[in-house]
Amino acid sequence: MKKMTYAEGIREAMRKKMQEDPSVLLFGEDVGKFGGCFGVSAGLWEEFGDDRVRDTPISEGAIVGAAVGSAACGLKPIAELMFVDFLTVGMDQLVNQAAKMRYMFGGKINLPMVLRVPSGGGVGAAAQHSQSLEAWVTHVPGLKVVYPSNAQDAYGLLMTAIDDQNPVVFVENKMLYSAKTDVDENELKPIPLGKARIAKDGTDVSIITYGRQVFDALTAAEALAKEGISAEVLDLRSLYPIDKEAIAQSVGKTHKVVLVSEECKRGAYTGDIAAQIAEEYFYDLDAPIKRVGALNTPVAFATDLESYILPNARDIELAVKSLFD
Amino acid sequence: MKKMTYAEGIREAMRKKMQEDPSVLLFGEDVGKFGGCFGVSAGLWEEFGDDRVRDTPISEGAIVGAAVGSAACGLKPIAELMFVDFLTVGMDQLVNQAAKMRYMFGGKINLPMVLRVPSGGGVGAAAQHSQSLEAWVTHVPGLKVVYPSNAQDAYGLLMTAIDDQNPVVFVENKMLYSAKTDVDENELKPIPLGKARIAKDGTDVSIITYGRQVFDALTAAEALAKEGISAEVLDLRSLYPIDKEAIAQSVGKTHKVVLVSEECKRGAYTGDIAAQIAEEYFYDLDAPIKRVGALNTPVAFATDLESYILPNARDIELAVKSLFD
Amino acid sequence: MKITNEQLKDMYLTMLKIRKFEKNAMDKFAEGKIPGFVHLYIGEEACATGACAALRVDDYITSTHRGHGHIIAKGGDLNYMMAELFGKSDGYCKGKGGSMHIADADKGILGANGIVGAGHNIAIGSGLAIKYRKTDQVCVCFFGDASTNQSTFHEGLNLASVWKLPVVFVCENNGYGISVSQKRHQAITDISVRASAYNMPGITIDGNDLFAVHEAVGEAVERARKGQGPTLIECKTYRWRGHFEGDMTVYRPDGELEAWMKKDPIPRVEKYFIENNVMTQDEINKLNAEVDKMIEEANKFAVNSPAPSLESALEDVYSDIVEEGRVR
Amino acid sequence: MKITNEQLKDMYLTMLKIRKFEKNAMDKFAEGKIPGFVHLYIGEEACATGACAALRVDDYITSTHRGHGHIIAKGGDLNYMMAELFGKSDGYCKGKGGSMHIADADKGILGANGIVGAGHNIAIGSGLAIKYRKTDQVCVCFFGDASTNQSTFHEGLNLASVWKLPVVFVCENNGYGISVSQKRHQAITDISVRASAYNMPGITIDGNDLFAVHEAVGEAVERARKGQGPTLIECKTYRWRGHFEGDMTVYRPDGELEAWMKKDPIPRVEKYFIENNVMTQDEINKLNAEVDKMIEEANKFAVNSPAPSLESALEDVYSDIVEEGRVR
Ligand SMILES: Cc1ncc(C[n+]2csc(CCOP(=O)(O)OP(=O)(O)O)c2C)c(N)n1
Ligand SMILES: Cc1ncc(C[n+]2csc(CCOP(=O)(O)OP(=O)(O)O)c2C)c(N)n1
Ligand SMILES: [Mg+2]
Ligand SMILES: [Mg+2]
Repeated sequence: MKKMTYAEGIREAMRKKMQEDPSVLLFGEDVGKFGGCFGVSAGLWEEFGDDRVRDTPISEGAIVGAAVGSAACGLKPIAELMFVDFLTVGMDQLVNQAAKMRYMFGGKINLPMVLRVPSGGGVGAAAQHSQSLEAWVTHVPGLKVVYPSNAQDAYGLLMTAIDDQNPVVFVENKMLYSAKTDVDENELKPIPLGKARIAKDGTDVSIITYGRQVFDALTAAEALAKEGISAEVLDLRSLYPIDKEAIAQSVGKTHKVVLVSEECKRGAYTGDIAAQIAEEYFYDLDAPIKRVGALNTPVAFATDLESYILPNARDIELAVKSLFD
Repeated sequence: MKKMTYAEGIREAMRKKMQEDPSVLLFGEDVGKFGGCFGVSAGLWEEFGDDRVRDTPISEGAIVGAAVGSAACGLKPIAELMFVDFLTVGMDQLVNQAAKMRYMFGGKINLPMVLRVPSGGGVGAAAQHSQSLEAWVTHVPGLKVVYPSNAQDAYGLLMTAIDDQNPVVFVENKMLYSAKTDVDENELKPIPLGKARIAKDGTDVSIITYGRQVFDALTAAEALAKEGISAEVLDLRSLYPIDKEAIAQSVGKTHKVVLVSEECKRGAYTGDIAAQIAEEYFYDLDAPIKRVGALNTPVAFATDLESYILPNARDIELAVKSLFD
Repeated sequence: MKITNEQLKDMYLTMLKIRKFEKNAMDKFAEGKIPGFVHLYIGEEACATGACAALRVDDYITSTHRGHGHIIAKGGDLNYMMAELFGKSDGYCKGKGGSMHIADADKGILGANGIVGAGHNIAIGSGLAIKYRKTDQVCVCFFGDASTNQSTFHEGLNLASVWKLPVVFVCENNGYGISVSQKRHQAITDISVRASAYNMPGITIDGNDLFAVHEAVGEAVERARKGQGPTLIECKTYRWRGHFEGDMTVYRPDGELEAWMKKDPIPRVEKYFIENNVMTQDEINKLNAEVDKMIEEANKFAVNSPAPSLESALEDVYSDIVEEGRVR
Repeated sequence: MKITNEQLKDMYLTMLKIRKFEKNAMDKFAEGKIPGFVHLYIGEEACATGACAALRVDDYITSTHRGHGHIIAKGGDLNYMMAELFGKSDGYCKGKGGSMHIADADKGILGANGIVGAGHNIAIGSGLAIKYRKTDQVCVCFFGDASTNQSTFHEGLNLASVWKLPVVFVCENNGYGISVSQKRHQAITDISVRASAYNMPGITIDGNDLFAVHEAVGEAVERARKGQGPTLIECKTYRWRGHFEGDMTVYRPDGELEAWMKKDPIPRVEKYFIENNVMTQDEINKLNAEVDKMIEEANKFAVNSPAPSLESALEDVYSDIVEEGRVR
């Protein structure tokens, strides 16, 4: 089977859509000749030129605003923020404009825009360049939120997101960019939003997660298997719409849940999922709903502190085991 | 007993602190002679003058930034955003600066600033002026978040917030501004952050809430009492730090929980509280954890639509009853 | 810019529609029939009218919280507008938007906006789309004086300029952001000086002079259509009413309003009509009566339109998802 | 501005400290001893040095992602700085901040900052505090050319101007925001023209000329101390290294770096010293050796400092709350 990096998955989806559809363009800081801060758009400027792959000034409000305005006028923009942390600067355009326009206008406008936001820690970039902020955007009605964990999904979900008539926040994990994963070339095609993927079948506990933590969950699942615990790993892929059915099925089967994300735990989106399970599938549960996340601190700079703060496979393993004590 | 409006509670706390402490000042859009968009600061400009009650340009980034910078240099600023919805414009200053500075700087700075943010719907102001965004800020390590429901608490909590050495987001509910509630004048004094208040004792179910929904919860509790259900109403007052002990005690007593807030339900802070309960006090529960919030839509303009979208006492009542079926 | 008499009459008609629409909104608000915030445009009619008269149907505009005038001038339907103010199902936004969120994509109206300064960045997106498609459309971005201190003004004008986007920035300087006078919100007098920060042309004109607005915007539109980039035009004007209905305007110096009322843009055009034999007083009166009727119609339309169904609250969040309701 | 020879020597010393600190950081980054992003200031030393030499200990500065130079010039301790780059417990931030977040409140250093443009708004807060307390301190806000398109530049300069705050805005125009050259990020050449948008004085100077920087900033500081408000000073300069260590600078035209290296601010001062008999070449060499030793010391200090304890990650989020850890 072919291997592809996560970054390639994203890049190839952009390339494919730009080849197919002249209304698709990409803009953001240093996405042109520089290829993007993480090299994700490398080569696209060479292929599509200045008009379709545009370097912007450092004006996140204008970047997101330009996506909103150009989508409202019929383009299908892909806007990149260099780090999700800079969402704070373009937040109004995303939350008060993009997310609400269709509703405020009585359904009479389409906003087919994608906002790509590299997220997460692990690169020693400290508090202002390491956040996971998906909880903010999933809380905003009108936004769709996608968070792929591997190249195949990154490709397929981005294909779909670009064509979606609603604003989609496409969260990318910067530690995954260089992660190579298997890709089924026959299946390199759009993946519908709102469909989770069972990354590993299991019967004793459901580890529900997404993004980088899918790999940690799989590592934990392997360790747990050795101790006779069969963990199912559910990769949500799309945070909103969320695959409630897949969650219900898994919980109905295992009766135990561990939710994992890289967000700081307080106020994480995993809390919302846990709350939904505690509200709707309470009687399926036979143990507390565990959550694993980052500590409730900013992400520190020093390597040891950073990895202490962020969640890892061992944390997941311990959380699962605590349910079997 | 004396009655006081919520707005008066806030105003009098500001007045008191400004009288006592020359390092306290207030700034924001139209907070001066105009008295603030909701009249909260009426009379303060007359008493304290231009230097201490300052109208700003419409630059939310600068408003929050000026609070950060002046707090870092020894003042105790109170900054007002006209609507919490405009937090989107000053989000970087709050999240990447105020919240993280102490941590990034290794603990070597104090940021005694308060950001006052009028929140919530109910005034026909539509999607961009009716949001409840406390979930965003509770998710940010480094911020404290307070949300009073009545004049006494508004006064006492704001007194404490102004002296706190950390940035405090002080959420105010605009429908409550004119609500008159009893005030014990001997108790008009600072209230520590992180202490919930039992608004009504009960034994059968814990309604955990804050802000305007405290009143809805009390209304619901009354209706429920008639049907023989004794509901306890817990007013959190402070969202972070949160009074885990009070929650644990109430849940340990009633074994049933309904969480209520005005936020749209998906991603609401109530989800985080529900998740905590499902993780830490699972074995105390004998029923699903119910949550009542706004619908997952922007807030619509038309009065009927708006009140359909926002939660009310009847919703709480029905949610409680569903636990006793 | 040559203006024909027909064009002039059209513009006059537009100003009347705005003035009378606003008066009606004022009354209906006072009667409690319009919920929420209403920001009236009375006194500023020449700005929107002169500017939009320089535009084609396929051109775009972005508007503000004080948007009725812009929307009417760009061809917005009075009935749908009034129904929206009333929160009715036949309103432009099916009652979901209200006064601050009226839009009409078919007419290039990219929306009124409740966020001060939001239009600047949306307009550059619109300009980008135009430039990308290589049409000769333009986008006019309307905004107030106080919004020029908002972050988006700076980002938007910078990007428009460096990308040479076909956007015309029309600042309606009415001297105040709510209660804060211009000299308390910025240290400049003519906002057009800010154009130099982006190396774009900037000009200050009398915003109550329909001819001046039309000419300045017309020229800027021509430049934009030719690919010569954006322009900043400052129109000095004044709002007669409070910031929103209910504002007691304690911040206004005595006599200021009265002085500006003397510069009412509408009689100025009427005077021109009569002096230049474009219209007689009788014709003017007749036109006024016609507009009164239109407004009466719009009012009726609004009153008779049914309230939106509750379930409609769950629609239009997404193109393809209807949200779940709740049991009440 | 009169400068004594002693002052000049001090400034020269500062430039040497910066240059050699950065070279060491460069090497240690290459050796994998420094994690994260490192943005070096080599080539721009005259800006921070000339500016900070016009300041008192009780004055404030705000800095950027490229902050080492500013911090050293404002009196930052080399040992604590280097230890912070290495992520050690004796670092300025106990290893929690790293290169982009060094601060020293006692010396008025309100922090390097990872958010482009964040300093502008923090600086106005600092200026507000000064004005409010009626002292004659000032705050110097350092920032890059590309940051002048960020929202905060506009909001900050507007507010500083309308409130007449004692803030000096020092733009280090090194011609690029990462890979994007100035002419592709804004349509102006001299950023100082933007001062007129706020009715504040603006000036463009050679940022590699220590004397020019010191004089311009000194004058602006004097104005600020007297309550005459803010100034915008643009220093044209160049960064020799890539945007961050690891950047291959594919975006640079051939010869550009070489041309700028000829304008190295350090030999310019050395030449002046020798020509004016301020220092001999021997003295210069000796001073260089001394600074080499300081850096060696700092390096040792950093290497020998213990790594922060894991529990320390839980402290300093709040003044009064220690967060809960987790069982591993
Ligand atoms: C981001 C933001 N901040 C503040 C407000 C509140 N607000 C609404 S209109 C207004 C004044 C706008 O003044 P100006 O731009 O001059 O327009 P005018 O009302 O005078 O037409 C303010 C402060 C808002 N809606 N959005
Ligand atoms: C809000 C924000 N946007 C983008 C970035 C990424 N970034 C870091 S430095 C930089 C370039 C800054 O250029 P300039 O202001 O000229 O400073 P220089 O690096 O040239 O010193 C960018 C885009 C950031 N850190 N913050
Ligand atoms: Mg105005
Ligand atoms: Mg630069």
